[in-house]
Amino acid sequence: MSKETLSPNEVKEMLIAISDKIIESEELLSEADRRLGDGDHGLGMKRGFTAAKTQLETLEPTTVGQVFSTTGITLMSTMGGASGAVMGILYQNGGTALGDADSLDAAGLSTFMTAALEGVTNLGGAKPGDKTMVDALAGAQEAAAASVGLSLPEAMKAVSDGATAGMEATIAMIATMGRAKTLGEKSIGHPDPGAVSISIMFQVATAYVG
Amino acid sequence: MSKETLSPNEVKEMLIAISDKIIESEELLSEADRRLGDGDHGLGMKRGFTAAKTQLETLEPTTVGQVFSTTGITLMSTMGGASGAVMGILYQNGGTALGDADSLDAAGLSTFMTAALEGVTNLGGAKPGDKTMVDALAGAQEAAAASVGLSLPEAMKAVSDGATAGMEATIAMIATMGRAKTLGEKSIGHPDPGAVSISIMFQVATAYVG
Amino acid sequence: MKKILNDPNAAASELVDGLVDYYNGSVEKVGPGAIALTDIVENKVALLVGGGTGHEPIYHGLIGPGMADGAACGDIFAAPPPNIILDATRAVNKGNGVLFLYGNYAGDVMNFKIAAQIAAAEGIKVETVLIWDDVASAPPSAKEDRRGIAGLIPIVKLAGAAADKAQSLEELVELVTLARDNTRSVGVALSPGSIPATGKPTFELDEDSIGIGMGIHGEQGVGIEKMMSADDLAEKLLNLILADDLPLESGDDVLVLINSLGSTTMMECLIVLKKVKELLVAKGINIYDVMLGPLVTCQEMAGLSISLTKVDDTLKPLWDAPCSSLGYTKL
Amino acid sequence: MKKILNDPNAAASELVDGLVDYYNGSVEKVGPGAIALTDIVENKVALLVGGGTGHEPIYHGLIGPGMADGAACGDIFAAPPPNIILDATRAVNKGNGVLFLYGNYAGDVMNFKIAAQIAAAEGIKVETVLIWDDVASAPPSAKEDRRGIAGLIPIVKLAGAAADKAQSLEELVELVTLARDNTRSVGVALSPGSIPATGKPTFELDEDSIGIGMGIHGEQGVGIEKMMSADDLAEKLLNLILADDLPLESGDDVLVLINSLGSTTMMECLIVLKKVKELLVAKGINIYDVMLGPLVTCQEMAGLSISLTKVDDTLKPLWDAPCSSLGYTKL
Ligand SMILES: Nc1ncnc2c1ncn2[C@@H]1O[C@H](COP(=O)(O)OP(=O)(O)O)[C@@H](O)[C@H]1O
Ligand SMILES: Nc1ncnc2c1ncn2[C@@H]1O[C@H](COP(=O)(O)OP(=O)(O)O)[C@@H](O)[C@H]1O
Ligand SMILES: [Mg+2]
Ligand SMILES: [Mg+2]
Ligand SMILES: [Mg+2]
Ligand SMILES: [Mg+2]
Repeated sequence: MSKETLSPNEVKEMLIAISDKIIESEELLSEADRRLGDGDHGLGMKRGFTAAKTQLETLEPTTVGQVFSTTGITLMSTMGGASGAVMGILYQNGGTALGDADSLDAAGLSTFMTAALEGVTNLGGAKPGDKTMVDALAGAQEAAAASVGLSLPEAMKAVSDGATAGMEATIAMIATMGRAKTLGEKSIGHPDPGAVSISIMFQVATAYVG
Repeated sequence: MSKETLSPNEVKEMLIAISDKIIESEELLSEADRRLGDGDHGLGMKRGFTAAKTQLETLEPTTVGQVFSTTGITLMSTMGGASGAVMGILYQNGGTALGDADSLDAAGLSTFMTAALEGVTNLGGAKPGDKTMVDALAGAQEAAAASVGLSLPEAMKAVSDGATAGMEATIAMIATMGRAKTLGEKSIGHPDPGAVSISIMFQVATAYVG
Repeated sequence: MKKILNDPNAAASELVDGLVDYYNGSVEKVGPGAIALTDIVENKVALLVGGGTGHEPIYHGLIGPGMADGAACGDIFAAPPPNIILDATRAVNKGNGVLFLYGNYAGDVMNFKIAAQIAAAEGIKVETVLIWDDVASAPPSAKEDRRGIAGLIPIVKLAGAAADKAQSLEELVELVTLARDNTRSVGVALSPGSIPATGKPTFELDEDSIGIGMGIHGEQGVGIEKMMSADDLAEKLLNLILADDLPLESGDDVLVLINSLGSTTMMECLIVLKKVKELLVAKGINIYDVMLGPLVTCQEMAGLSISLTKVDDTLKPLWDAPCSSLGYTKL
Repeated sequence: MKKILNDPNAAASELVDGLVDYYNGSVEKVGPGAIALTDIVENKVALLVGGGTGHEPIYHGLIGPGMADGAACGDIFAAPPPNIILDATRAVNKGNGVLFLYGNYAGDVMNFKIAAQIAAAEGIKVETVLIWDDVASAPPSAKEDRRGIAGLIPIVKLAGAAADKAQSLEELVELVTLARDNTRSVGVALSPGSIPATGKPTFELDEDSIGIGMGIHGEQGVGIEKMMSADDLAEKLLNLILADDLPLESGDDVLVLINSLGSTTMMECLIVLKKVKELLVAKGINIYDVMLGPLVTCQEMAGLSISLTKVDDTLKPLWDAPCSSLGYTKL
């Protein structure tokens, strides 16, 4: 049953679904990081989203922003590593930008994405093309901005496609940020593990609102 | 052509032949030590007999004792490990006991063996039955004592058989000396590496005088 | 691969507890992954180090008199999160500010940056010096893209001595920057370590290949080559350092560090040191002191690195000062 | 197996040269495998250690102020021959005699015995204390059949301090015997090291088996068991020590050493230390100090050992004395 807007409790449900999928994807994400980094991306994500899920389960949210921010703070303080800081800022900044809204629609999704991308860019300095999760985030953000007039399911689908396209574009890129940067040309041919995570998240969200 | 007595130069030739055979047997001896000890017996023996051969090649001996003692001193100072001390004492003590004799016969062989065994026993405290090269030496010494009236080729053959029988007897023994002693019952089934070395030496000597 | 562990996912937290036990009273836990000296004097300019665990004895084994005042420990191979860094920062701050000294990795930079912002908001003065000694990871023109490897050992030792004498955080930054700018390293990988939680090797390498410039997490190196002799390898690595932009001339004094990545033996490090000394002596460069052994490790990874720190009249007295820690002690 | 070597048969001699380079002036070569401190004071009762190479940093890395005065180094895993021991003995003898302190292995005992006889004939007073700390290698009733393993680290440290204060060789023998008699160890092997000259592993062990009581050269242990958790292993090993004949009761003080045999990581050692401390604390036994790391190694062998030294009012001041060497330094 498709959802036009999400209540705080539905956002919570959606994030728990995302957590489950990320936890399940540990091996796939670590394997992706073994190709380009130090092989622990899935471990960090699993650690963070296991903690986030626990937090979320007892949360009785009154705003949608609160659900995202709680997730961000938990990821930030339990993950560590590059993705801990990035994921943490992403959800925290996105959540904060939603103010005290008590539901999420396509416009809110765009607000979230713009703030999330800005936070990540300010923190890590990565631009699209650097072969990081910023490529997936930028793809998502562009799609969100273009989908403000659509229904939430349509918008989420567009954002998910944008994230996945951004992720897929990283395959052909040379890494210039993070651990993969010393690989130079050898980094070509594999997707950035953080971008894979972003793409997975929006796929789950799309299915949820779907 | 069989030899009734050995001149100092023939003893030298015989010890060079022994050196060559020991150097060649490195792997076999190390492998035997891998079963019961730390796997380096062949390395030590090769190191010692390579040095001994070099020493012997330029030696112009006037007594047979001198050839044995030179060998002993060289083994002692280049090998290290348990077998370095034992082999060193064996050749030194045996050589010294021959005094200024200028030839080696069956009686001399018995004198050599008795002094060699005594030196080794005094140094390391091992008795026959402890699963060390003393078993091979004791077998050799008994045969030598019983062969004083025989020709040198006959005596050497008897000594070699005694050494080999002593070595073979170590297969069934439980080690109580050296590195193998902590193996306890697990040491059964393999010959003592040092005893294998002794057996090889007398086989070469038998072939030389034979 | 057999490893002596309980729950592999709890390895980082258990090892930090064991580390505090090893310090046996001189260091205490001030948060889940945060540890600090128990007796930091009031008004001391504090030195905080940190990074992922699994590389012991760094960073958290480098706390003690004349060394760091505290450390923030992340999970295995993962930068510590900001809250751990903050716990450690608050504990070591004695009113005169805190220097963050750590390796230049994206994860560490971002997490320490967030922590620094919060600390500043709390009124704690914080400055940062990044360690980027690995000449293989970027050209001299892009130092800020280089990662930190074993050179952090002499840098932290010099920084510890500097923190004892510095009157201000600014003075400490200046001295530590000098130590950092005078240090160059390069490493070689022979075989991978493993990630405790997955048991998987950190990278793959043929039986007869070595990776020149491979990072301490198994990040691939600048070049895969055929295995070579210790002497050839020592010369190849040393030349990569000497070709860099740090001028090293006859009459100069250097600290030499031969660091094992884990399972490479002290025997191998000593054989490499012998050749490095021959080559330096031939150039008239004087060895002021030597460090050697598994100081910056990546589990049971095999390989080593060479680091040189050029010491001048400012750095020599800092090096000569006694210090004590689990990872490095000097009488 | 890749190793950083030149001629494998020259490894021992090259590593001794590298070791002297590492000492950087404080130690000199006084013969092919013999090294000694350059500045031993006249009339000092001297402490000489020695054994095979390949176990670095022991024994030859334990020379320095408050530690040993010299060392005799054999080939890889082979006791030094008498001439090397004699060269070192002559160099360290300052008129008041020399204590030979080494591990109880047939090869070492015989070579040192021959050297002692010749030294005595030269008029040098020599005494011997054998290290036999491995409780797994023989029952308490047959201590002279036990071999020396990692317990030599606290024993050599205590002996070094004792040699500085001893007025006579007899007094030194007495103090070192006390340190030796108060020390117990037991180890576990996970996987073998290799012999540099042959490249062959020192023993074989299944992927899921461990050897309790395995020696530092790969001599097989008292029992092959299935791999177990760090906590279970720590408890099993500690119980083997506590069941021995050294009384350890509530209120006693002990030094704890968790020794890595080579490639076992500091992480694993720390996790074991955590459990050992818990168990000792539960018994009211106090940890006076901790040593941890690859101190007595067997190339890249995996495994570790636990050693306890009970320290009383005689041994504590010896432990507290500062010392400096490549393998162990205390401020
Ligand atoms: N500066 C950056 N900005 C945004 N994302 C980054 C940055 N650096 C690294 N990342 C992301 O972090 C991911 C790696 O995460 P992870 O493996 O958990 O951390 P680490 O590199 O510390 O081991 C990369 O795939 C990339 O997407
Ligand atoms: N006490 C002893 N008396 C006589 N021979 C001994 C004694 N201890 C050991 N050996 C001999 O030494 C041999 C081992 O030699 P080697 O491997 O070279 O020395 P290490 O044991 O020092 O590695 C054993 O096989 C045994 O024959
Ligand atoms: Mg990673
Ligand atoms: Mg042997
Ligand atoms: Mg990581
Ligand atoms: Mg040996």
